Amino acid sequence: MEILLAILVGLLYASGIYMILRRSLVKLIIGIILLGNGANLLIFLLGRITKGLPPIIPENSKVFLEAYADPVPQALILTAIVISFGLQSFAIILVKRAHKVVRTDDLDEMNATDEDS
Amino acid sequence: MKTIILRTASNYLLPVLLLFSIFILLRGHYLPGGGFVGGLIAAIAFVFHSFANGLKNTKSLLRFHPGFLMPAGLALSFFSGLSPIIFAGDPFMTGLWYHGHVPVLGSVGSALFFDMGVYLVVVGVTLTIIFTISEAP
Amino acid sequence: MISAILLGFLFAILLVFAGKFFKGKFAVLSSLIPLGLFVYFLQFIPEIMEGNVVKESYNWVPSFGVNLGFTLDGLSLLFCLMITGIGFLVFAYTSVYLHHHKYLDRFYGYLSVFMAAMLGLVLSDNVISLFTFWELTSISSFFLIGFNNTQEASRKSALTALGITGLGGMFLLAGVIVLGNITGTFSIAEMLNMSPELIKGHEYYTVAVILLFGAAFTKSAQFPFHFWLPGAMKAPTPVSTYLHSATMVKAGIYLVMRFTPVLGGEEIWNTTLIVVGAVTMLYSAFHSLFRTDLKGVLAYSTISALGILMFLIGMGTTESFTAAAVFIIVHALYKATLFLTTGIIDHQTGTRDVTVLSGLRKVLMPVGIAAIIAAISSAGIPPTIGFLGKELTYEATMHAPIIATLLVVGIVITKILLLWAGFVAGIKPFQGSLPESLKDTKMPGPFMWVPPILLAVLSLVFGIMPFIIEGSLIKPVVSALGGESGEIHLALWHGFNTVFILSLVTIAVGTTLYFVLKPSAKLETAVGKLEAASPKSLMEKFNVGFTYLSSFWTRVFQNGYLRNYVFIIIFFLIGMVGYTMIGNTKFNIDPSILSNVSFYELVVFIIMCIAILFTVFTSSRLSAVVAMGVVGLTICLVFVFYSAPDLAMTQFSIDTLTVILFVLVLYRLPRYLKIQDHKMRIRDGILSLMFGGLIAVLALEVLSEPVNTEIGDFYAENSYIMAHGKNVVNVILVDFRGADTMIEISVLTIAAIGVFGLLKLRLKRTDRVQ
Amino acid sequence: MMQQLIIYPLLFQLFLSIVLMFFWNKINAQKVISIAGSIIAVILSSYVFYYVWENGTQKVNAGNWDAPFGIVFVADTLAVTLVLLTALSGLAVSIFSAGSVIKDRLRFGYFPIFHFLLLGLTGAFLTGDLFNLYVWFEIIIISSFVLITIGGEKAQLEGAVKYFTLNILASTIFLTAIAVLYGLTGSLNMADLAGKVAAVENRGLVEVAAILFLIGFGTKASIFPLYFWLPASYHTPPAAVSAIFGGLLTKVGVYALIRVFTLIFVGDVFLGEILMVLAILTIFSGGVGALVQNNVRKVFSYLIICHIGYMIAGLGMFTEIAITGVIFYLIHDIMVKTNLFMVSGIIFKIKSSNSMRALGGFYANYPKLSLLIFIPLFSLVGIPPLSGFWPKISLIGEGFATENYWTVAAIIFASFITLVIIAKLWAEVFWKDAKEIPEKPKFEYFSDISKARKTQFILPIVFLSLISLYIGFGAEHIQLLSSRIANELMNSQQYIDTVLNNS
Repeated sequence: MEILLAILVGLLYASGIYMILRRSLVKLIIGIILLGNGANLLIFLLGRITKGLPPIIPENSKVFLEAYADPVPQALILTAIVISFGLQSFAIILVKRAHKVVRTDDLDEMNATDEDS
Repeated sequence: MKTIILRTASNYLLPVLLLFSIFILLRGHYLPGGGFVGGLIAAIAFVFHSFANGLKNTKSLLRFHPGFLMPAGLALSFFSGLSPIIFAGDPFMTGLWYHGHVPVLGSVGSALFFDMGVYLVVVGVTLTIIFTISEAP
Repeated sequence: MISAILLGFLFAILLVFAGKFFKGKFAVLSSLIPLGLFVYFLQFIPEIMEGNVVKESYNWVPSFGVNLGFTLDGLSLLFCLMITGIGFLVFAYTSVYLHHHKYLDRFYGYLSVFMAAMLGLVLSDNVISLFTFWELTSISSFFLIGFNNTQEASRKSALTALGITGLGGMFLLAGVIVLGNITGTFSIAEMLNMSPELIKGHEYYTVAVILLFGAAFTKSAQFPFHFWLPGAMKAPTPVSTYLHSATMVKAGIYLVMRFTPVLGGEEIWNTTLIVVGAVTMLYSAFHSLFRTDLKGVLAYSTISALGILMFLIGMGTTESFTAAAVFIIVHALYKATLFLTTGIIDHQTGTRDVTVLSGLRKVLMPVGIAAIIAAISSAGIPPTIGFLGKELTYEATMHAPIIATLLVVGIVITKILLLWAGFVAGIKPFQGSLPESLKDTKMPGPFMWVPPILLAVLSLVFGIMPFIIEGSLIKPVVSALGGESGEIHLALWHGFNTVFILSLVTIAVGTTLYFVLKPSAKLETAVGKLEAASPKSLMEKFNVGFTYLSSFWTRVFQNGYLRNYVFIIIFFLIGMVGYTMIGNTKFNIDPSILSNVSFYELVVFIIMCIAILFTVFTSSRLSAVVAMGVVGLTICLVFVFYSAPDLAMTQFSIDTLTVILFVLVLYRLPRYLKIQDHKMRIRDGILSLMFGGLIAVLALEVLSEPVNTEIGDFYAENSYIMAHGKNVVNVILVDFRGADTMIEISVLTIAAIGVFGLLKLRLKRTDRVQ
Repeated sequence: MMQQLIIYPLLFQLFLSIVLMFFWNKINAQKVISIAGSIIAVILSSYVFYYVWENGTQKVNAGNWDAPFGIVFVADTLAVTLVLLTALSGLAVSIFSAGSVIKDRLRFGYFPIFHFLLLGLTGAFLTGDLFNLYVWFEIIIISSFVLITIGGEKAQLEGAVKYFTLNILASTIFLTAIAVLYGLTGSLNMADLAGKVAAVENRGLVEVAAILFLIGFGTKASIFPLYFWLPASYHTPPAAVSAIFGGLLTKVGVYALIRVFTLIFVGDVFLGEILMVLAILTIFSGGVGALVQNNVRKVFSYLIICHIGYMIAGLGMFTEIAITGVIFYLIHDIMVKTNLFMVSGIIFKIKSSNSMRALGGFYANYPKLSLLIFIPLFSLVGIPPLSGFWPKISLIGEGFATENYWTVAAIIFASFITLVIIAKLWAEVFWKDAKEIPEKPKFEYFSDISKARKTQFILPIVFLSLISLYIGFGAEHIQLLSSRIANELMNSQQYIDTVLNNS
């Protein structure tokens, strides 16, 4: 399964970048979201995956009795997911405003700030 | 979307989901759940309510701007993180625990208040974003 | 000494606040400062004559080995006296020249900063503090040249001058640092005490010499860096007098002299100086022939004189050092005089065009006397000190270490041309008949005409009585340069010898030339045609070319297309990571560490792949968003399979919210752009796949490394016992790594505020302009 | 109690932000709280600085969990110096914001976000945990997104889209790097990682991780070829925002580079060479970019890039003296760049333009202000003895000593081109005759505002100029500080011991 997950991660990264490289504002956001998912999954994968053993101490016990999945990557991903949520919602609104103010969906037309004034 | 059935359903759904979200929040220390998920569920509950009943109704139900929940939640989390410095001279974020067992919750400590802060912030943030978008032209 | 240096700076600061006082009729009082300093430095003469040096040192930045160390020896003293003496006259002169000028106070401010910096420069023992003062002279010169800053030509000249001298400053900085690296000290005195072989045999010796030359040649306007100096004549005449003939341009000469005992004597040192000096003196002496602006003539003859000085120092003999020392004084006296008289002419008549000016002796007699004496000194006619200077120069050149004959020819030609230049500037305007237009010319106030007379008189006095300067100034300078001061004997009459014959030839040919060749506008335009190949225009072309390159480079990278930026960054990443991985890692994925694939997993995998591809390739926004939601949900399933219930819950709710958000916004967004550019798509596709592939391979590589779960285990063990929780992930979030969460909710808050502002804020007023 | 002192600046900023949010609609109260709070922050940070200077590196285990298990905050001399500089810039910009940012913007949470940004910076400097650093970076970028878009003008939004995308990309790469490093070592604590990374056998993977960090942080530090977001966006928001960005945002990237390359990936020759090449190209790109710009703020933006090159070059050389130079330059640059963007703001306020072609006549009309502005401008050039000069001695000297002649050439080129650019700017803006610019009806000119607000414009510039002068003339102190920091960085064992020692 690791190989499949690695391929998925690669696919997410690739599709994310591919979408960012398109000129459309909406695709840009989708690309960023895909990329973020890829990064989360990568942490998950590299933290080593364990099937069916959630890191929750069983009832009536103070310590783990059997093996458990490494909780650290999970905590990191949780933080990362929530942060990306904040960033993504901001991004969506930013795109909406930018579209409205600049009146274009084409990123190639948003280059006034790089021109000398 | 605004059918009567949905509206009625959401009227019941809201308190149920809210209760559920609080349940998720409180049990987070023992089972999957916690402030984040709890907050998100509560927010989704309000969002559904607003879809069904209109934004205005949901807002009047809330009575205050959801944005207010953000500083409130932050303050709660911040002070529960700060409490060990103030009360025990321990470092920031050190857990302070009430010794003894409280029914339903298990142990009570500063971490719980911290998680409540998280819950409030998440609700505040999500609702602020969604409400603002819904209102925007 | 430090207070002497600081005085100028303090005065400048005072002027910022009390400028009004010194703008009005009390302006001349400012000249008391240089006068006081002049007297102060005069009193050191007896001590220096005895061969002593005066030292002073203050700590400044000891960790860099930088202190404010000052040494007054013969060389410094000569320069100090010039700086303060001519400074005094220039300050006084200015009070009339810029009488009631709106910004006279600023002018005095810059001048005194300059004077202070120049004093600091020649007194510094520490090369870093020397560099400091060196840069300050460049900056104050920038402000002085650009004093008439509303004129574009002034600004341009100021920029050119700063550009060239600033470049030199960089060389000097690098040079002194290299010297510091070689010698392990920044103190010149300590460098002198080291064994010369250690420095001259060092591998960086040549580098240091080249860098120092770069500094000296730019500052002292040597070919091919000379062109900033004629441009600097845009400055008011007192500035030209003070900075651009008497003092600042000699800083380069000073530098070379100062380092002669440390670095001199090697072939590269001597030959370079001789060659550059010789080229400069001839080139610019010729150029002075083709000017009609008096200041232009003077500027080019100044450059020529600076060339002579370089050339003399380069020969490296006691004779040449003596000649150089004398010539510094000669030049300072006559050139300052000529500049001052030119300034008077300009000020009183409103023109400096030598083809227009004539007969001014009738209206400006005292000025004429000064100018004529200066011209005679410049021509090297006895009994002025100029004659002495020329004789010594010829004498030294005849004994030059290399190609002596050729050099003699060169120096004689230069002197002939300089004679012409001196006459044109000093005699021509006063000769002949006074044109009608200049009839009304009046004498300026005494503060203006007395200074040139004083200087001219000194030219005579020193010429007739050279013993005044022999022991007090010349000998100490020569010994500071490492020459044998005992051999020196200055006298006007050296006997009838080759040198004397050369002198006669010079004077005869020069005077003839003066009567034959009149400066004219025709000549000026004639030489203008050659201008295209001059260093100045070459530099300008380079400048244009560089600016072109700059905008090209900037446009290529900063081209405004976000996708290009992303492309470059990812391309760079792939290149760097790919290079490292190909070079270093080996493929050794151990299949036994991998878990099996169950049917469900395979299904999830396939769904996810399809969803991703659908997201990418669909042409409908809505289906893209929905497909993206599906991607999120399948990730959620992965989390469920692999023991992460909390993650699954969070991912699920966030995914839902994101889709809701998207849908809320989406119908206000436009349809997808239909941009079909196949080449671009293929290019981007290849790049993306390479990137994805790289990450996938990297992931597998990492997975085949041994695993360390120390931290997770600690959390698991202590989760309940210490932190009273059983859901370890949650305990990590609220306790073990609670700080992360604290910040994370802040991030959310900020994002919400941002969204709120973006959607609600409409500016009524603006502090930007669209 | 005493030992926890070091995170007080951090907690205090968070406290300030929360308090400011409660005063959402009361702008005047926000101004007062922000300025007063910034003053307190300066005092706190100074005290922390003093404490660490006297007692050496300090740490706090957040949650009282021993390192490497919990998140640890470490205050070594570098961290507290940067915290202090952040507080100083923060104070200046806070005052400047009160005067210069218009009410409409202030009403939408400018001040809380501003303090969140300062919080992020302070946290990033203090944290000893890699993932925690990521989170601090996120708070920095999200607050900078909000600040850069606040007001939502066209140029702002256009710039923000690029700024946003490239910064998110950098964060993702940073996260990827963390994933790789965690996968290799199972640790996130930087001190702990130092040892664990050294023990990893597959050096190739370590190198890859290092390069990922280089690209992630390099984008934030705006080095070549990752800097594009900076010139595209820094001139678009209000000057106060640019000031805090220009002073600190890229520097936090530099800080992160310094930290990981002196602590975790130590002494890698290949990386050193890459850094050196990138530094040269960064210097060149920034220099030539600044040369051809006409907008004052864009000139400063490109100069930021150019001067980042110095620091990267010094880091590439990786000797104690070179690092000393880097730190000295860092200190100088934070103060000067913050100041210069405020200067651009005051120029804009006076003339409603930042175009050099349109500007002019400042020296004639505002002589004293011009002389004041002269200080940061020429400090930037590094005219000795102003502050930018000193670190060059270390950098050029080490360049020769380590035989990196191209780097030396690049540093000299940068100094020269900065001189030319600033002189040109001076000639255009200050010397040239004032031009008539049509009055903008919706614009509030400097001449129209009250004296108190004028003070709010000028006071911070004076304040930072004085600090710059101090850095220049009191170079000995800064040099002592920098060399102590460099020494600590080069002998990271002491840092590691402090963090991992849980007595």
